[in-house]
Amino acid sequence: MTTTTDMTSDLPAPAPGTEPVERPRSMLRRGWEVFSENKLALVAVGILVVIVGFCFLGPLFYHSDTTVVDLHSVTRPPGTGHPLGTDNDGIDELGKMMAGGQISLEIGLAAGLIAAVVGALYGAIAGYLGGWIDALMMRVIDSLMSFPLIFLLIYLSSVYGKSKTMLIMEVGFTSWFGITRLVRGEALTLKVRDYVSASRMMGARGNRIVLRHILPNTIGTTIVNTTFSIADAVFALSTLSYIGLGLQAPNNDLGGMLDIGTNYASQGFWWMIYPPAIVIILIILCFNVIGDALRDAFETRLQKR
Amino acid sequence: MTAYLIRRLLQSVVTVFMVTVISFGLMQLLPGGPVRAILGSHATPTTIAQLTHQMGLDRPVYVQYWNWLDGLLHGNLGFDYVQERPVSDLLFNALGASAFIVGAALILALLIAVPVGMVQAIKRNSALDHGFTVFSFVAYGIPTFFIGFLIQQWFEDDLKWVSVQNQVSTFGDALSNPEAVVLPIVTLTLTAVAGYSRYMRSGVLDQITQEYVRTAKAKGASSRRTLYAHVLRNALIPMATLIGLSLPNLVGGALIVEYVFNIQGIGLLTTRAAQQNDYSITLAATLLTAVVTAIGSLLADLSYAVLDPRVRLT
Amino acid sequence: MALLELTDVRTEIRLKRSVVHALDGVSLSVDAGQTLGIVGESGCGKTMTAMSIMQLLPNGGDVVGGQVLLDGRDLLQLDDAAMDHVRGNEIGMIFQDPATSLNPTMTIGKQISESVRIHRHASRKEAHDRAVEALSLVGMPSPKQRALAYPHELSGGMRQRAMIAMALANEPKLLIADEPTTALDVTIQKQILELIDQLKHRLGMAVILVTHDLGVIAGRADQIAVMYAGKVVETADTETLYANPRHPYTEALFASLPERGADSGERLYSIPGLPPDLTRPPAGCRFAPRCRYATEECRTTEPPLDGELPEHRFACFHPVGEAETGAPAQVRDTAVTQATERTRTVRESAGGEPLLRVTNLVKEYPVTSGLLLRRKVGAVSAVADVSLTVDAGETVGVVGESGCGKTTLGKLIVGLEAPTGGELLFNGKDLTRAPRAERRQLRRDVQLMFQDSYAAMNPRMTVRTIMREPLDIHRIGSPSERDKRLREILDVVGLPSSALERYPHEFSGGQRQRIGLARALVLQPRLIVADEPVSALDVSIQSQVLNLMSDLRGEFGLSYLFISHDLSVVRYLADRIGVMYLGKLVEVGPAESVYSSPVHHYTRGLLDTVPVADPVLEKAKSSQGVAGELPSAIDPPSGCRFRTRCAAAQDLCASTEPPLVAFGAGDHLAACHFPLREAAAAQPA
Amino acid sequence: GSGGGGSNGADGPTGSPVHGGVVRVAEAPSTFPNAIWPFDTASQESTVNTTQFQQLLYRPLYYWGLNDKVSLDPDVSIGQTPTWSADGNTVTIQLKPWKWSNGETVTAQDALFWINMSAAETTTGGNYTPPNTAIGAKYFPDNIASATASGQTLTLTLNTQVNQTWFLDNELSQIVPMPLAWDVTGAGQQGKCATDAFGSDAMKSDCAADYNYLSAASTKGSEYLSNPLWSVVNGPWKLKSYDGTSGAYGMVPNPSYSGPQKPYLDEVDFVPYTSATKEYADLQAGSSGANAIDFGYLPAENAATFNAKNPDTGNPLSGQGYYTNAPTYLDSIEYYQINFANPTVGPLFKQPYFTKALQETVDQQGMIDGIYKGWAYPTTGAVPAEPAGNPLSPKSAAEKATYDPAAAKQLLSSHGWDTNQTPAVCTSPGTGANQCGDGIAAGTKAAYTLEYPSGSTANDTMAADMRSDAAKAGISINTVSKAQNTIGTEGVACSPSQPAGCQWQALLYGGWVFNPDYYPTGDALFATGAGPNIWGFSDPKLDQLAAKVTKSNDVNDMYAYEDYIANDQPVIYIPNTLQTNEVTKKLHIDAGDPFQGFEPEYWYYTK
Ligand SMILES: Nc1ncnc2c1ncn2[C@@H]1O[C@H](COP(=O)(O)OP(=O)(O)OP(=O)(O)O)[C@@H](O)[C@H]1O
Ligand SMILES: Nc1ncnc2c1ncn2[C@@H]1O[C@H](COP(=O)(O)OP(=O)(O)OP(=O)(O)O)[C@@H](O)[C@H]1O
Ligand SMILES: [Mg+2]
Ligand SMILES: [Mg+2]
Ligand code: NI
Repeated sequence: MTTTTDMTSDLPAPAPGTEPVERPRSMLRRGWEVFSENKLALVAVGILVVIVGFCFLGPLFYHSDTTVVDLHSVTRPPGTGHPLGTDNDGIDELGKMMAGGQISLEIGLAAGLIAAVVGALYGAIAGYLGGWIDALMMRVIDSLMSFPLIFLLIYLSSVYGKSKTMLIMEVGFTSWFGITRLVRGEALTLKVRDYVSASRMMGARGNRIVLRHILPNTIGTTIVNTTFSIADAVFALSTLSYIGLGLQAPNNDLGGMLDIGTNYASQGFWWMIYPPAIVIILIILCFNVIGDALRDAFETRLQKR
Repeated sequence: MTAYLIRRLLQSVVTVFMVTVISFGLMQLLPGGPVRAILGSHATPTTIAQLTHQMGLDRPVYVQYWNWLDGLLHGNLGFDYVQERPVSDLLFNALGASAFIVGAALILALLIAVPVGMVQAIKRNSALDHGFTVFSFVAYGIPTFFIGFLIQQWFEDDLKWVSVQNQVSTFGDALSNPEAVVLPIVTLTLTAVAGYSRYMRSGVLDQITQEYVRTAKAKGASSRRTLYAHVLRNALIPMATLIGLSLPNLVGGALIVEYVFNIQGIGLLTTRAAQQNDYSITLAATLLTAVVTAIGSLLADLSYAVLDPRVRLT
Repeated sequence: MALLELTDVRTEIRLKRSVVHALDGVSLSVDAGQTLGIVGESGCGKTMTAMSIMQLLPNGGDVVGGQVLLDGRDLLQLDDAAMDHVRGNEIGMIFQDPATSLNPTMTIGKQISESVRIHRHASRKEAHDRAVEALSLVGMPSPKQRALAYPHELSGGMRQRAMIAMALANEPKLLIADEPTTALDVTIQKQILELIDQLKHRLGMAVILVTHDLGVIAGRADQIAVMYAGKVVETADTETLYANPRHPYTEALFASLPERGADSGERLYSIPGLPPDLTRPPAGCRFAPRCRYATEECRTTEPPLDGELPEHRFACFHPVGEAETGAPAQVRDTAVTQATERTRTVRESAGGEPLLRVTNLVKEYPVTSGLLLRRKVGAVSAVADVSLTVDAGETVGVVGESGCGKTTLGKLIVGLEAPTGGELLFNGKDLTRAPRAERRQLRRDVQLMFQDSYAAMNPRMTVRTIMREPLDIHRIGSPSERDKRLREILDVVGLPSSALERYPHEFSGGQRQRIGLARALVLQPRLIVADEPVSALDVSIQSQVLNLMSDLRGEFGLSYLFISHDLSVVRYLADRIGVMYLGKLVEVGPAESVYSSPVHHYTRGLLDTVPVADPVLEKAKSSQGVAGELPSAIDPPSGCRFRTRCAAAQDLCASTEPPLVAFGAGDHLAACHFPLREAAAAQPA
Repeated sequence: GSGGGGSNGADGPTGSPVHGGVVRVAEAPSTFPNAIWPFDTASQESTVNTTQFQQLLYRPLYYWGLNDKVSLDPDVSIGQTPTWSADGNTVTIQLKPWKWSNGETVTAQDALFWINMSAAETTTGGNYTPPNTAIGAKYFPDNIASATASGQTLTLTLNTQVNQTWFLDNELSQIVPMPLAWDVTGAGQQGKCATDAFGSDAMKSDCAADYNYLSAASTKGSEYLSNPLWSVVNGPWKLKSYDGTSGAYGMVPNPSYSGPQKPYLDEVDFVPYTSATKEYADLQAGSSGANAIDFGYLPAENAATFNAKNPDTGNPLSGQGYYTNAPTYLDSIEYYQINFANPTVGPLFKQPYFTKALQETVDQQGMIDGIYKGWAYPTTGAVPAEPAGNPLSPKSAAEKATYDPAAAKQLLSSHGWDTNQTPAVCTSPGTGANQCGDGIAAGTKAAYTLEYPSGSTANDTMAADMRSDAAKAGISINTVSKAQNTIGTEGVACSPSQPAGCQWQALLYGGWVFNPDYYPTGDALFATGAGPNIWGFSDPKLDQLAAKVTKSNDVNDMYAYEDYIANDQPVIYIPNTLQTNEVTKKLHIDAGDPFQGFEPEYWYYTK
């Protein structure tokens, strides 16, 4: 160091440069700490892991054919050979739940992710551009949000079909508006943050600002709301299936199983109703609880503890 | 404030306009075009050409849109070629029951959720709070149709508290057959209470940590007074916008309870039409509900403006 | 017996996993009609002291020991209802930020009368009348109408007046003011402090004035308690404390003040390190880790709060200053005042083209209205016809009240905003009209240093990415060269290169400000526009940054445009000073000249307004500073914009705008029709 | 069934009838009438439209169903027994002087109005079968040379030899007299269809003008009550309310009904449901509520195992005040249609070995036991085995439904299919005995799409079972559920002249109730080009045999047709289901007639 930058006087003071740059817990660590304090969220993660394992790994251990109808063993109560009984097609309920859960999860996750990507980008761009374009883009969102989701979904699925890919697109299409709004709101405040000004002053262009500065800082919002939109997607999908506008047989998701099961309610065939219902409720519940905990974690991120 | 009101009004005019544009777009995007969708896959080229001309679909898009919009403004929602009836006939018939259910559920839900959320916030982290939190999470996590199913099972089939055999389709029907609509309303209310009470809870919590609350206490106001005179009002104001935002959800929920409880409202009509690939009804119903919810949010926003003095200057 | 007496008060805040020992044995007392000042760095427990008295601690907070005697009654023993009766009735309190401390959906009249209704059981009408009365007491203009206004309809100053009216509505015996002016402008600060003073005399109450500003307290307090890390480290009457601080912490605080170094040109002292973490307070003297006199004893044993005289007590084994005998204090040369000579820069270019020439710069922000088509209905005149030069190696300070256009001027210069009119010549080339490539090049030579470096750094990026961004954008050098450059610069600003891998939130405020400066330096600019670079910092850290800026100026031949509302800071660093008022540059000239013999009434007022950390000077001030509030920039007053607040204003001021004319030697210019001193004979071109 | 019906104990209470009361009838899920004019197009021709709606208002010339047998009920018919001229070329019919509700008498002119209309509207009329010139077969009205009306006397001269039973059962049975008030071409614009000479050119255009107006008005549900056209009725009932949105409608007695058996009840309301589950839920609420369903149906999944002796055995709703009456054996066959003319899969279906294999994979008995709990019986051929009264040949009487996927698989592999994969793939194209057959290229997959009505768990299971069982033989069925209406509109005729209608591959829409073709000759169903034969089935030999039945009075000709079609596979047969009714215990209803009609005029509450 040159003398001019020597900030120490002749007094016995430690040089500021050697001040302990103490390394506090990293942001992720701190987020995780907040998250993990939430016992409920941990339980939710656990349950979700179990459900995912059940649906995706279960079939490796528990073999059952979910395509062969056996009319000689329909609606059997749980017992040997069929731990959860059979359905009206004589198909093993446990095996069917694994398959149904798989589809529900796959569509839910895929749709949630589509929503996240589209929503965050749209929101960040609208917020960044501002002015007329933003106003226009947001009016589009406003009007899309005026449509009750399920009406829109019903229309889309009846028009564009009920295959797995189409359902992913359809559910995905209807679930990004919320994320967009929030991200756009954040983008509006982020774009006037000093660090964006700093970047602009250094000559950065719009794409750099959106991609490097605005989007990364909305990641918390995006992640939190993706979690919620996954829950919503699973919810919407099950509803759609329940009213017969979801996946078509023989691909049944959990909602479709409930559709069938509830027809047998008065017969007391509980095994056709409650097991799939519980799985679907748990999936939605867990994603919601996790989203809630994530929100807490992200919000307290910069809070001094 | 008038400036705000007018701006908000215009904003929602734009929104409603967009709603029509989107609906029109959806109609245009029907695979094979609207005519084929109406006539079905087996239509012959001549009948297609005929109907295309009859419906004016051979004209430029903006003319079509204009004609269509003009029709809308005159209450003409198109013609349903499956049921061979004007769509508006079908829709307006079914609107009453839905409106009744949504309205009743909204009011009930608020009456329950506001005090519940408040108590939760005040008794934060108490057993009561945790209990309600669990309740709202669960109520939020159970698909509406399943809540409806359970309620039907318990109250109608097992406990036999109500027996619902009436066909309800108009507002008057709903009013004169409370038994027929009580369970659907309870179902819808349950789902709405879950959302509202959480919002109210966090609203109150937000306000409680505000500095003006500290000021009120520094004035010597008791906890009660602080709560009622200061916190509550400020926490309630944002609820107004929430109501607006939640309207589409509520209307969507109504569709499901109508389906489950066989209420001849607009939701059931839509579902049935969709099952029959009767696009004109589905689309018109979707459009109609969107417009109604857009107007609903407008009203909610306006009430927000009336409630919050800060809005008046902007 | 004192009106209020705190004995050994201990306050803890229970967090999820730890306990903050916010107050650790605080003992204080205030007499009726007296003002007790509490000062200290941020986080030292000032607010907690106030809140412990009021028993309005945050969630998890609890007074775990000691006594708070008000008129001999221990407040800690009272039940809720009884305490409610004390609050607002016997003790009134005002808070830092009047914007958030008032209920936004209730008229201020209602909020004031609520206090009256609670304690006096008055009728609605009586309470309202009392509220209006209280509002007029605090000098609220047209109190009857204002009582019906909502907080957002009032200016900051008026809101704080309303707060005071609320606190005083029941004529309490004690008023606690927690940083009552921190959120306000200097001119308003002065008015509010005056008001509190007046009311204290009028109502004969005791006041506890909490502040971090040694200047504010100097002219207002009778007694002062200096706090550090949850303890009172020194307490004395104001004159004694300022003249003869005994605790090294107090001494260091004074030594950090830029006004102390401004005239002498000395380097400022800065206290190393950070205050301790109060969840694990160190044993012994809490200041020991940062204290230059600390010995082993200090680190193990807690010094008692004691002193030669009971009126002046301090908690230190190695007191500085003069041991007192009761005779008037003699100021002794302490180690601090012997600080090394500050490196004064030499101005390179006398004559010739200045580095930056701003000519008739205008910036107006359109004010829009209308429904869908937003029509322009007016303009905020943020910067109006400002002309200014910055020579190479020169530091030009810009001061003025909040909203006068300082930041806008800075933004215009660095190119964050496009000017509405005027010229910006950098090195003789027009910054706004130069061809794109050249403009990019020129821009590299002008960098901005932000007020809040933390806000200016993307929290999701490491310091490396943040600092490299300008190099990346301008594609300078290879990646390894870029890294090398970063390390060099970090070295220059005194940070280890390990800092590169860290995130902004892992640094202290002072360190962040250094990183901000380092980033500005990465492109090797010639001019740095520094917008309030130290106003968010505690004095001790502020001095570090000021020292660093001053050092770099010499090393890199930098020029600064230094923007601040704090005259003492500007004075410390600047060679020349420009004073802005409502978008206009009303006076500009060499620092000494502007300070010692201001020409413009506004400059004079501003100088009088700024509190100086010297009780003698401060109490001697007679002027009221600048009266009134800053008019709206949307429709600025005609002619001289200052005329609405100027005592010397005449008709001429309303009709004709005064030009900038030279006063005296050098380039001291001012725009005033009725200047405080005569204009120079020859006017510069 | 009319007349002596009701003797069966399972018909409910036997107390003496009470006059008055309202009966609420549950409609099948999402099924309700949508055409009021008793001149239906092919797609309007459904039991819901004709027998549950139009026939309550407009009585046909001849009314079938006596004592629950396939038999004409002369009392309830407007027409007296027809008298034939000796040469068998002229038939004379006397109409009873019944009254229309507007006071006019039902005359021969009214019947001629219908005949003229059907002669003019051959392309739109749902019952029309075009003449088959190759085999010299002609059907109504092409087999009429002249038709004249005079007062109450209708005289028809034929231009061909006919089987008189067949002519009465299948041709005259179609005629529904229409009031002259309908002879209009617009509101208040008199038409001439009723009065034009039969077969004249004027008749064609005049009737077309009437048709356009009437057929449009017939589907305007919102105007059923307001449009004066539909207030003129001659049946025992008249329309009280109709809601085209929900499908609810109500009937009240027609005071001017001239026939026997005037209604006891004050009103019959038909209540729409979107799902059987909801209907069942309402039944569970009990029969005593103010808005209780008095006549509902038990969804298959809720039924107890069928006990033919006492259908009420195990009735889950006994406690709710309902009894189950003896089920009606409809005069029907159940099947799903396979599209012979579909360009993709038509060639497959044209191979008799393939359709036989397909039929072998249908486990009718499994479905009857597993899905319907015995409330069904197998369809064994083109002539219903139940109810009594059908001309069954000894061979077809002995026919049993078989289920043998292994045999089916064998059939395919022996015809050049690689059945080691599903779908099986044709590896040996050609027309030889062990080759895939005409029109099937190498690599063709044994796969097609079957659309079936949604909303019923039983249907879902049946489709799943057929898919699953067919896969065992290497045939891949893609099952798709759609609303009944959708399937109805999709399943329009497919023929070379109407290629647009050939999109669908297989449809489960519903079987065939032999009404008004009460004599199950198949000419109105399986003959080439027959109106209902939208699936392009065409077998020249079969056409000949069927045509012969229409001409000869010899029952052996009928047997020859039956035995031939038994080895043919015009459709894929599935079980005939028995509807499980749930009837309020106080309500007497006799077993429904075999033609799926509702005859609420026979219903009454007992004391
Ligand atoms: N709500 C709280 N929860 C936890 N710790 C708190 C809380 N409020 C204050 N503290 C801690 O208590 C200590 C004293 O804080 P206090 O607010 O009294 O400081 P201060 O001197 O008023 O500082 P400032 O000048 O920043 O207002 C600090 O260490 C602070 O971190
Ligand atoms: N983007 C903007 N749009 C409209 N008006 C603006 C904008 N930025 C600043 N202004 C207005 O311009 C005037 C000058 O603002 P500026 O921020 O330059 O003041 P300042 O002197 O930096 O104040 P402070 O001390 O509060 O930072 C103010 O009246 C402000 O309201
Ligand atoms: Mg504080
Ligand atoms: Mg500024
Ligand atoms: Ni009978």
